[in-house]
Amino acid sequence: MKNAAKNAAEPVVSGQLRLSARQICKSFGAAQVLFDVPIDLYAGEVHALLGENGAGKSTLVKILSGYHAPDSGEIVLDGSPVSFDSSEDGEARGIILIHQELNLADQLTVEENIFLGREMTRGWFLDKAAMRDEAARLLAGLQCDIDPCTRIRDLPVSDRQMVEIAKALSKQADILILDEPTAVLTGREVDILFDQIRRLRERGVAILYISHKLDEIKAIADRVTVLRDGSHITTQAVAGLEKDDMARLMVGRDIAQMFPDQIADPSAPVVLSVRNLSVPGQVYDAGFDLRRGEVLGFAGIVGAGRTALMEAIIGLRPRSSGAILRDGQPVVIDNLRDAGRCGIAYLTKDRKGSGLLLNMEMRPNLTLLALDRFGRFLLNRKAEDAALEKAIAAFDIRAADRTTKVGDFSGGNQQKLLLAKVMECNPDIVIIDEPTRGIDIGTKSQIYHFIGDLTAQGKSVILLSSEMTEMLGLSDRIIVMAAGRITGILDGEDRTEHQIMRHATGISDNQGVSVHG
Amino acid sequence: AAQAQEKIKIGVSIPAATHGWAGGLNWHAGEAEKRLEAAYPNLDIIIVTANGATEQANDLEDLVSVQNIDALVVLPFESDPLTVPVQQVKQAGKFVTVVDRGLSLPGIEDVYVAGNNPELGRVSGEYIKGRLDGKGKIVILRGIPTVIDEERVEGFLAEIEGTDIEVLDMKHANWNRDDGFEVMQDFLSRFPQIDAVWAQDDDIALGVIEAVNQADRADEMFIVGGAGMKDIIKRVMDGDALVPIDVLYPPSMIATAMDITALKFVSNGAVEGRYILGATVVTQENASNFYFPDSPF
Amino acid sequence: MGNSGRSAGRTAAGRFIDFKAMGPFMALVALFVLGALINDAFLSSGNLSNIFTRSAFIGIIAVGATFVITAGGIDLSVGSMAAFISGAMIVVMNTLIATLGAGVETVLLGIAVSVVLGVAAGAINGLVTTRGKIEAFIVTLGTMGIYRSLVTYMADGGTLSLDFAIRDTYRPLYYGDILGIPVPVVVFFAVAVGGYVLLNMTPFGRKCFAIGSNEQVARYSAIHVDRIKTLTYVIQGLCVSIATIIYVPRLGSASSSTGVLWELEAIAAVIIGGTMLKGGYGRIWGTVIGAIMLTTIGNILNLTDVISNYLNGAVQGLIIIVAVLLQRGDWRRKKN
Amino acid sequence: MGNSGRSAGRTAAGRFIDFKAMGPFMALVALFVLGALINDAFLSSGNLSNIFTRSAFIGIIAVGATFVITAGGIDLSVGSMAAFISGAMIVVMNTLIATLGAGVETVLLGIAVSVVLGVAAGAINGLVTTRGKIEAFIVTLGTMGIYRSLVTYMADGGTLSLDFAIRDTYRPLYYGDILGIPVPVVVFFAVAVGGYVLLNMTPFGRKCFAIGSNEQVARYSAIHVDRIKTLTYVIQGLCVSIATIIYVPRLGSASSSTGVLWELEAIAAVIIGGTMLKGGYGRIWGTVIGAIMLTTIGNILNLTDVISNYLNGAVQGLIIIVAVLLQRGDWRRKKN
Ligand SMILES: Nc1ncnc2c1ncn2[C@@H]1O[C@H](COP(=O)(O)OP(=O)(O)OP(=O)(O)O)[C@@H](O)[C@H]1O
Ligand SMILES: Nc1ncnc2c1ncn2[C@@H]1O[C@H](COP(=O)(O)OP(=O)(O)OP(=O)(O)O)[C@@H](O)[C@H]1O
Ligand SMILES: [Mg+2]
Ligand SMILES: [Mg+2]
Repeated sequence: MKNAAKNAAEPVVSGQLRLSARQICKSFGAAQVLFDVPIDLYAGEVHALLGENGAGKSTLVKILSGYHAPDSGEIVLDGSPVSFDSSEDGEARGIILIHQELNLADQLTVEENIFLGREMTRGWFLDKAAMRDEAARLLAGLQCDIDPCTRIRDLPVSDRQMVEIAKALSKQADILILDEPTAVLTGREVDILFDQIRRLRERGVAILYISHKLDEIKAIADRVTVLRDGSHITTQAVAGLEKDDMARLMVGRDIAQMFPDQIADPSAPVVLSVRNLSVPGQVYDAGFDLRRGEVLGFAGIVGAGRTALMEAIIGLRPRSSGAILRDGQPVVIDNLRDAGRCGIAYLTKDRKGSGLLLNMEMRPNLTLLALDRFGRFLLNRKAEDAALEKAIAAFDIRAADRTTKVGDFSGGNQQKLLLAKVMECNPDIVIIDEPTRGIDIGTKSQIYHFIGDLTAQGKSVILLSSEMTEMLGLSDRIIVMAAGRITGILDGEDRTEHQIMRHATGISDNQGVSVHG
Repeated sequence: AAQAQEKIKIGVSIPAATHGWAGGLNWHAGEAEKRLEAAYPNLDIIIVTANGATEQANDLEDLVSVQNIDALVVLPFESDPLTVPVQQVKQAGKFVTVVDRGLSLPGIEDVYVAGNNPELGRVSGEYIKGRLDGKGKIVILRGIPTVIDEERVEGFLAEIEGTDIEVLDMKHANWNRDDGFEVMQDFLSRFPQIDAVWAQDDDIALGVIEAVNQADRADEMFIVGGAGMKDIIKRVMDGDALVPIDVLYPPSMIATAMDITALKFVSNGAVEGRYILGATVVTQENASNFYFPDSPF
Repeated sequence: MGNSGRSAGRTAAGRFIDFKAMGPFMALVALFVLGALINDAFLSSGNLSNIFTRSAFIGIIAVGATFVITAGGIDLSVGSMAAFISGAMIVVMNTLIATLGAGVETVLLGIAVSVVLGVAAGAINGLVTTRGKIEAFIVTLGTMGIYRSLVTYMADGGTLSLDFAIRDTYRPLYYGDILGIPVPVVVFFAVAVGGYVLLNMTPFGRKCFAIGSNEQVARYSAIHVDRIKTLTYVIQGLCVSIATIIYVPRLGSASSSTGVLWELEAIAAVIIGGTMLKGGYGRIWGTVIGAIMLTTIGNILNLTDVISNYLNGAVQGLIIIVAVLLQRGDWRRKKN
Repeated sequence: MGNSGRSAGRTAAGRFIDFKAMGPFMALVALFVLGALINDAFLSSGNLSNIFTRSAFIGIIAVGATFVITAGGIDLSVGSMAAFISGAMIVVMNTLIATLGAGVETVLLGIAVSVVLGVAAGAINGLVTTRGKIEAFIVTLGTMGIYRSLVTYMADGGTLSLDFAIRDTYRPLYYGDILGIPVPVVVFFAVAVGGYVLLNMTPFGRKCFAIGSNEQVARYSAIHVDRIKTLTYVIQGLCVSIATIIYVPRLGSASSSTGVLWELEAIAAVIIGGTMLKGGYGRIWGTVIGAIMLTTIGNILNLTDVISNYLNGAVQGLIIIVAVLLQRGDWRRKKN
């Protein structure tokens, strides 16, 4: 530890000091978010920024790139103090930030978004062909197979994130800041991103990288800065740190056990059966059983149709065929209310687009799904407040102020609120799509144990996740999907990363056959 | 189709029924259409209505180009903007009858059937001057700010000039009952003494009556409207002290114009010329001559 | 934590005084001061009673519009709808006098017809918008033309007049008072309170906010978006019907010029009151104040003759902009 | 992947034919068929020329409105602005005749005044909206009253009339033709092409889309949101000015009733054309077709007198709703 602390001032690589911040303070209203935070960025280093949800990471990088002005403190770029009036100033000086929350205009196309505000022109006119080609080239560099003319709203979240990355890369950054870029990416895409990051590092770009995935930090970062409750805790070389050390620095205590260790009873009664369910173009002939008290994982690569299947089950997407049985009885679920009546709740993976009302405060968000429970005719404010109180405690939601708009919450706290919202209707069966997206490691473990508690109470959970450890650590059984079909059900010893990948990709050869057949 | 060609087509272009008087106009036009078409089987009358000068110019074009009319009866929404469009109809060789609002260039129309707006103002002023013995306090509720309104008000003011009649204030009530009611309410709050109200139009007058009744000041003043709406005529006929007279500005003038135009094609008498309708004062004595309970106006 | 203590304090205060609502309120006070300066008669009880009574029509309609707009819609048909419902009420009551006489029953039946028509007209607007997936602007622009034509047709281009026999029975609904307060004001207040409760204290209101703020999130929160949206138009229709019920006894007539431009006034009242045109945030009290402000501006212009009549519209426009500017300025100061 | 192949194919075709624009176009074709069935004369070249010439006013204004609405704004003042600019042009030209004579110079100066006023009026709308942070609805409702009052004031409540001496010089701008095509149609086409190029082929247009779609994203993408938004209002003002320039020679006058409700027609044309009222998606060709559709409906109503004139508004409303319904139905089929 002492050794590592000594490294703090020194870069691991021998680049120049590019950007350095001193004593940064920032408050929103009366709540102070950052207290005298320093940070140094050297050319050619990947510098990780770690901290719990709400620690102030996003706020800090927004200050560094000119989106926010610090209340006090100083930013020095290449030896001279700077103060940016806006993000444009920052970008003009080569500081590019990829925001934690996607910043794309939904109704515009990929190409339009990538070049937004700095369109290529020929004379007075847009050079659409050149932009399209350049966009295609950038996306190809990320091995991302999307048409530049697709509208953003038609893309899955992971592709949207790749578009954000392509957009940032096209800006020729000297200093690139990535705020949780991998939260919505899958393993393959993370590898591609890391290749790009390494290439940039070799070119001497300074990279500041925020993530809650400690593996990634081990894999890519040279140094790490840890924030806790808005204060700088330490800056160290990554080489000397284990994952457990980082976790401890972040949360200030040891994390005992990541996953709950329960095993579901394989002979428990089936509570939900799905038979021959199809969604045109997205899911073909899917069927499975969910048992009482079990966590049933759904794995697959992006676009495998897991979300489509789940949304079809709960009536959010039209299905062309399929039957649903609840406790053995056929039920009709045409919308979410029907699903709610059957005790099924769904947590969306798109928290910004379909999860939370960003312009409202916590209370209405929390109770929206279970609104009927708070009064048929008049809403019971007291009950709502009590529920909020409970949810804040149970899910450890940290917001400066209850009147803060949810859109101003830190990403992780939004996710926790979303989870609390779904649990508010007290379902017997919970379908959770990417539950820990953007959640810090301490809270993650809380959520895992929370899922464990649910199953211990005899509730059942369907888990959709692209995080392999999570999938393996929580699921009793794992169903693998590829190209809209169920390609494998893994049980007991078969639940391995290798098996999952084999079913998720190996079958893709059959995809052509099935499409033609 | 060949038979249709032999029919004489008369196009009638009038403002849409967006206020009381225009409503009466539409009703009389419709009645005249039925009557004339029944009387003369070779007449085909086509009525089109417009919500503004531009729309009316469009209508005139359509009457010529798609309906291929032989004659036009037009009550211009406004005089100036429709002068050139009507002139074009004339230049296309059609017989043109202009009603109520004269065009800005002389010599376009073959027949002019005119109401007389300055005269309406003058007659009203004359009556009020007489009733008040040349002195007193009055308020005026004006129409929509247009030439018609200007002409009426000018006629009125010219008539009372030199007397001791004080016009406390004039406000636009837009030939609308609700506006008449509200403007009058405010006049009543403002002025402790009002001897007479010139409402200029019967729609406005109806609103004024209610406001005056509400304020319980009916015995303090009288109201002079205009046009000849049946509700007001009825009150005059019944001897309502609040509404002693009405000044006629009959929307039926459109029927007169249509009759004259039809005559051009069905008789061999000459019909060209100017037909000026007076601004008749309706009193309790003669009111029954002007009361048409079946008219919507 | 001191933090949470402070925020609890703020929300506790917020329960008694809605700080955001202060903006429009201050603007209204400014207008009243202006009025008082211009003419002594402004503050006379008669004039104040006139102002509040008049604002009842637009105000009641605007309460309905607050629901529609909060849920992200718009209704341009309210003025025509008011004219149509007035006309239908008058025809029905005139007809009923022959069989039922000129008593309370006839008036009550007329009122019932009004309510049924209002709800039906609102439901049509709502259903065509949601089922047909057409922009509300287009649908209600269409029905605006339709309702207005219908009343013109019923009136044969002229005016439909309520039979004088029944006017005395019906009259108190506009001209009467309850404990000295004019009936329309009482009704307006009741509608506003009802609207406030419905919008702010019931699940339905919460759902309106949610839909206006993000339809997708609402859908993912088990809200029947189409049903709720349709209901907002039905509420709008009901409010128009209530406004009509107190409007008809005032002048006892309806024509094609009844209610012209009321839609603009109602929407303006809503927006002046601080509701967002894009939806997701609505304030009934703001709307009430907005409606009173609009009426007051008209009243002040009638109480003075320093300004050329031709410029009334300009003064009105200026005052609206300045009033909204003032109230926005006020907000910003509060934030810092 | 089969998936991306499919989408690539779709957009490749989309490059040649804008499928989405087909909806309004089909509705227009349906209207033309209806017109032809009702009256043979409908398809006469004279009538068609009338239709296109007339749609030029609203069409040109609506092209401007497409920019404003695409960028998430709204402008209710265009009708009044047109009246005001017409009035000012007439006053200026009448005055200039005394010094410059009734020649082309006077007309050109009048046109210059029109352009300056249009740009200025647009800039005022834009700046008050963006700087004052007031809802565009309120600002333009205010300026609507202001411009209309100003023209009433200039005309002293009556009509401003263009001196007959200059009418003949100015006349060809409305009544003339270029290669057999009426001048207004040529101007309309030029404005539409210009609008199309600006909206779809320049960085400015793209920024309008971005702002309408998500203002925050636009701001984060170094777009000067306020400046672009203001510019959309300036473009709107310029379009109003162009429309006025060809309007004045037609009727040669301006009064307080000039351009009443043009704002509704312009917005309706834009929305019928498929632009979204909430912003973020605009289509100039759709707007052009929307404007022609509205004019055609009016023309069709003049082709027959089987329907009571009182019901014109109802038929108009119904046709608008059905036309939009048809075009939406078309979309949905395409999707599946
Ligand atoms: N615009 C804002 N207004 C008010 N509070 C804000 C605003 N932006 C951030 N905050 C608050 O600042 C604190 C720090 O937020 P920040 O987004 O920096 O956290 P973070 O470290 O990025 O967390 P996460 O890992 O969850 O993304 C949070 O409590 C958040 O609610
Ligand atoms: N709103 C939409 N419109 C059109 N296509 C969609 C939409 N949502 C998803 N799709 C497509 O449907 C298919 C299945 O998507 P889905 O989101 O269900 O995949 P997934 O396996 O759940 O992905 P992930 O691993 O990201 O959760 C994909 O091809 C996707 O592009
Ligand atoms: Mg963050
Ligand atoms: Mg999914």
